[in-house]
Amino acid sequence: MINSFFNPVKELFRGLYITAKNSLKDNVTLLYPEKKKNMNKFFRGKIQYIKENCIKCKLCQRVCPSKNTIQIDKYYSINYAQCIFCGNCVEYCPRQALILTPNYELASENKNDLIFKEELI
Amino acid sequence: MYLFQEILLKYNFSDWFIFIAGLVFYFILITIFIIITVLILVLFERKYLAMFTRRIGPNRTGIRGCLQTIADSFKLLFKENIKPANAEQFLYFISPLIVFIPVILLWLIIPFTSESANYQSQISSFLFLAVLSIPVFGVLTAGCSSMSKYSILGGIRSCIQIISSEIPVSLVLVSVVIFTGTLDLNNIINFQSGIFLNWNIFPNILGFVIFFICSLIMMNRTPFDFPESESELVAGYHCEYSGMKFAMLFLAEYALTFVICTYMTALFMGGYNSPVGFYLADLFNLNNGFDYILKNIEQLFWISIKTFLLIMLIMWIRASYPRFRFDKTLELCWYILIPLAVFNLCVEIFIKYLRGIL
Amino acid sequence: MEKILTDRMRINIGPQHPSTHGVMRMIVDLDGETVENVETVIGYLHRGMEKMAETSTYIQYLPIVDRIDYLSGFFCSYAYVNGIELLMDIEISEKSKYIRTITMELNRMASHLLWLGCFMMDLGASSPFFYTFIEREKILDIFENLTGNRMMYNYYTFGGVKRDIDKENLYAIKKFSDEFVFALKDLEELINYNPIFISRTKNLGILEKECAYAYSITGVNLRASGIKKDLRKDKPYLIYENIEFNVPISENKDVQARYILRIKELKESNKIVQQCIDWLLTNLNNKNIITDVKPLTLKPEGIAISEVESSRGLMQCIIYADGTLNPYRIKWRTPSFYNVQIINEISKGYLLSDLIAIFGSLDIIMPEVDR
Amino acid sequence: MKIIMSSIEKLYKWSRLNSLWPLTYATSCCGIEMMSVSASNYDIARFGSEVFRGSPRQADLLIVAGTLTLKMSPILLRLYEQMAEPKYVIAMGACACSGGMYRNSSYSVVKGVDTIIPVDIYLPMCPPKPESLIDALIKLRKKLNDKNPGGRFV
Amino acid sequence: MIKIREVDLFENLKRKFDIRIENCPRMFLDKGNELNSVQKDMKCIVKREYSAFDEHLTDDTELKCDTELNHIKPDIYLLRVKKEDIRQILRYLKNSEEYFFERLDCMVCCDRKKDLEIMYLLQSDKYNVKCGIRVEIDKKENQIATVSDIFSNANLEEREIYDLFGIKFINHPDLKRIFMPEDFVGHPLRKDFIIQRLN
Repeated sequence: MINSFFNPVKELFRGLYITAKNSLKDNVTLLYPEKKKNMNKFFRGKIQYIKENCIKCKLCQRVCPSKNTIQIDKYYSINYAQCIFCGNCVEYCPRQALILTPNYELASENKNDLIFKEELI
Repeated sequence: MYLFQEILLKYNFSDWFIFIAGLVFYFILITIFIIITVLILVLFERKYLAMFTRRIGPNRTGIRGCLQTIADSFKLLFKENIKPANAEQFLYFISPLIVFIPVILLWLIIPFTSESANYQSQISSFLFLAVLSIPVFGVLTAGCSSMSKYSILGGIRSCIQIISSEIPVSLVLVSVVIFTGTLDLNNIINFQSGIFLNWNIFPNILGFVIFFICSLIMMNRTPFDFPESESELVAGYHCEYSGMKFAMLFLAEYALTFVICTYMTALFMGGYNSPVGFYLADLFNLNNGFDYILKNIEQLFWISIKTFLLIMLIMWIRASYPRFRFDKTLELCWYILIPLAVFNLCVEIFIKYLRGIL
Repeated sequence: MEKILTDRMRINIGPQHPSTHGVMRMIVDLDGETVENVETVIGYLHRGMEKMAETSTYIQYLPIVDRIDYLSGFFCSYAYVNGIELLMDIEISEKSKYIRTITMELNRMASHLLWLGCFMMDLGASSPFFYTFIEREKILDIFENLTGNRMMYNYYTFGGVKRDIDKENLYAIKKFSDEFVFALKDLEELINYNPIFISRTKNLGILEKECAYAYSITGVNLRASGIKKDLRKDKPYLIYENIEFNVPISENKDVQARYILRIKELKESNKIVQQCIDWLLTNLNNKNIITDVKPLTLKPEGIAISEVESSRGLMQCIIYADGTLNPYRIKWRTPSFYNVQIINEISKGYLLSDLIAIFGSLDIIMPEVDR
Repeated sequence: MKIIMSSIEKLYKWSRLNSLWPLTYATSCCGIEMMSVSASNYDIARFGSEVFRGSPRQADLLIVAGTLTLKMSPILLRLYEQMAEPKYVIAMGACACSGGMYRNSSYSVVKGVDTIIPVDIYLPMCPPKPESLIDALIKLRKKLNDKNPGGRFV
Repeated sequence: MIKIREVDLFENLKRKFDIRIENCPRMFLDKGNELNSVQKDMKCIVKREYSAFDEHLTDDTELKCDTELNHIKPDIYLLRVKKEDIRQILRYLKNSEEYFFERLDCMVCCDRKKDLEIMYLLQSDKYNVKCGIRVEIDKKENQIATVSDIFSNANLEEREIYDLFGIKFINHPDLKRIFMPEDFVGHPLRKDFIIQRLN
């Protein structure tokens, strides 16, 4: 009966010991604004459109899960507010006209600078 | 307070005016002192908990985040205070005051230094307990008047909890009073002067443990923080409050923590006696009244160091334990703590008798 | 003393509540503090995944599949991709099988870790939440270097895997799984025998065997009631035959049993990951990770039922394909949809704070329930 | 008199910036990213917004994390109205910005949160990385610093 | 390993109710790989063409011929059952100790243009066998008896099918919408439901 009383008390102190042991380890926070993690080349950040090697085959528009983020008529426009950055278009584009950039700071105050538009002659 | 009244005597005001001016001055002094300690306490808690979980606490404001709680309180000051439609306006408005004013009164009773200007009274330790039970009504009215189911449950829970934890506390107080012989806090502290071996905690270790657990219940700290437990009742009794009223409730809770810790140090760990028996100020023994202030400052230093040690222990517990179940706490109070307190009472009487013989 | 007649209080733990993981409304009839009846209202996160399948082609639906159960994205994409492979009779290479198993087991560990953090936050302890998230961030960093995104992977395709695991990733996984053993030991010491935790979770929310069968509960909640049923052992898919691991079960069917089982499953997954790493490290050089299937013009037909043992239970993806580019109908059998129904059964007569503990122990997340 | 008013205004802006208390509102995948922001690897406590208030009365930053469906929109509206006056909204994730991939093919998803409540900062990417959420918070603080404080001291 | 019984699992079930076996798993039939009669008549897989790239199924895409999808992977039993005696069959399959299908995995409803079709996926742990029971319901009077008292997990399942397909279940405890708000008109997962531009 005795250790049925002292056992829980021992466990309580063990809990305190664990939190103390963890407090001695160094902290793991990434100081974001000053130090940034470097992304490898597979990271799916902002999608960049290169006009030169685009042959306007509209395959990227057909492969994109959210149906009309990429519109190709007089303009080539990508609507970043709607894009889910899944990388399908970059993968299936035959001419590598779209590349992935490791830029993820895309927050903005108004919606229309989230839409990328480029003149297609 | 008495110091201020002597200065007033020189300008020969009428005596009832001196009495009231003294009280008002001391009241303002104490509220400023409370607000400063509470701001430091809130910031200390966030940094201290951050240290436990291997992250950095607030460090954007001030040099290393020291002005963080000042920013919080000013923001709460400027916020719009909302009056919920179906809440009873008068009770809704008055209850933060009912919670906050007694906490300030509690500070008047605690003797911070031997010649401190607190309210000297023969039964100050008992008076402390009496005033401590007034915030219960504030919490209850705050909960029930804001008409949301969560705050009603929170209000009822916290008032049951505080009432059921006051009985073991008073029993332990009786055991301490029997041991020291007086009800007055100053005399209790003088009884414990000398090296730290004759503090009250060593003959009365069981009493200290019971008092510590009950104070955790009274302060709504972590193993027993039922009223504002995030996961169950969304925000407990201060669910409907915003802006200044919420700030008052928030400050009252932290001030209560600090006051109960000072009360514990006064009862068990020799309030302002230095652990090594003599004061640094005696060495200088300058006799032009300056050593009198130096002695007070050192005593103030000792009592705040001991309270901070206790608060660090409480916050350490907050970082590492889940929450009790509500009926288990009541069970703990009624079935375990009260018999233990009575047993502790008998042990104290026996030790007192033994000490009497030797 | 006969029971005091108190009137019922109807409180609803609304959609926006810290402890309902996601958005679910529980209308609870309280008699004082004990729970009389719990009625769950779901549907606040219904995004119409099944209707989207009918209007999008097989490739378009591939990234959407991760969002069905965002804590274990690999399981959903495996269920979908395996269904198509069954229909088209595609055989996948040995290496991609190993890559799929290792990513799925790591994903199971990440989802169990998140569950542990949130469960302890429900019970009131705040520091385990941070410790589990430190471990979880390590797994998410590995996934980010491997697939490009922390939670939405889009990494499996029909017939294999999109990218090969290179050397740094493998060493990162090896380093993680070695350190994980000690970190888990710390967590267990902090929580397992804590008397407050034991008093909060002992014989609470008892789930009987008949009730588990009646509501077709699967996964850890079933194994906590003593029924040894795990798809990885009954119908071994991928490479679970030649990997030795055991499936923990326990008899005392309460909240604590579910907690202990999930901790043991974390250890098992860690063992599986270590065995996979040894095999992958030995043959780094064989590169055939994808069989050449022309995904753009995929035209399967027939009905496919592909099953996978996800971290929450048995997940089935039933595909009606009619030989065109769009699937005719896709039905997702998600385990949480069935775990939600038993809350009313097992939480009668307990207190309000116990209801939160029981709901936390069932490991339910809302996108799986509402699809 | 001018100096006092401008110093009060500066103090008001500074205090509002540094203690944005977010509301625990997390529906789907972005909610998990919001939780990992408040965890210890990407610490939001550094910006003073570590206190996640449960009830909308005391919160002043509403991070709409996750998809907003038809059934949930009246509840979000009520939450927004219950919040005290100087309140700000971050639309986190593609589903909150513009309905995301459910915009054209789902019958029960509201096409963007700005059809219901005014939004201060739009944050695309699905789900946005914890760093991009902290970047959104920094941009919100910059925005509050420049424009007039609003609320009572207009 | 439990002994797998002889070829036709549903011998006496066929005597009680008139059912049509649509798919018999080959692993039972490969006795000297001659296909028995049941296997032969199932081989009718019918093609279906319509243009895949239009975004939404506009209602004027009339179908050349309806789908007779019963080529199922992995091989499980598929039975075609009449709508009236669905309850007796399920109760018989669950309680008779010979079959012991005591777990209803899920109920899959599919809108096949000419009629609605529900597939009950049953699983028996004792004999480690899976079977699917398919029922047709024509669109005019879309009613079927509920099975929520036999398998209690069918309760929410049937409410979901009512919500998304509009099939009414007779004497179901509380038939209400679960996914869509109460005042939502129409049943989304039907083929003739067009996603309006609601914004």
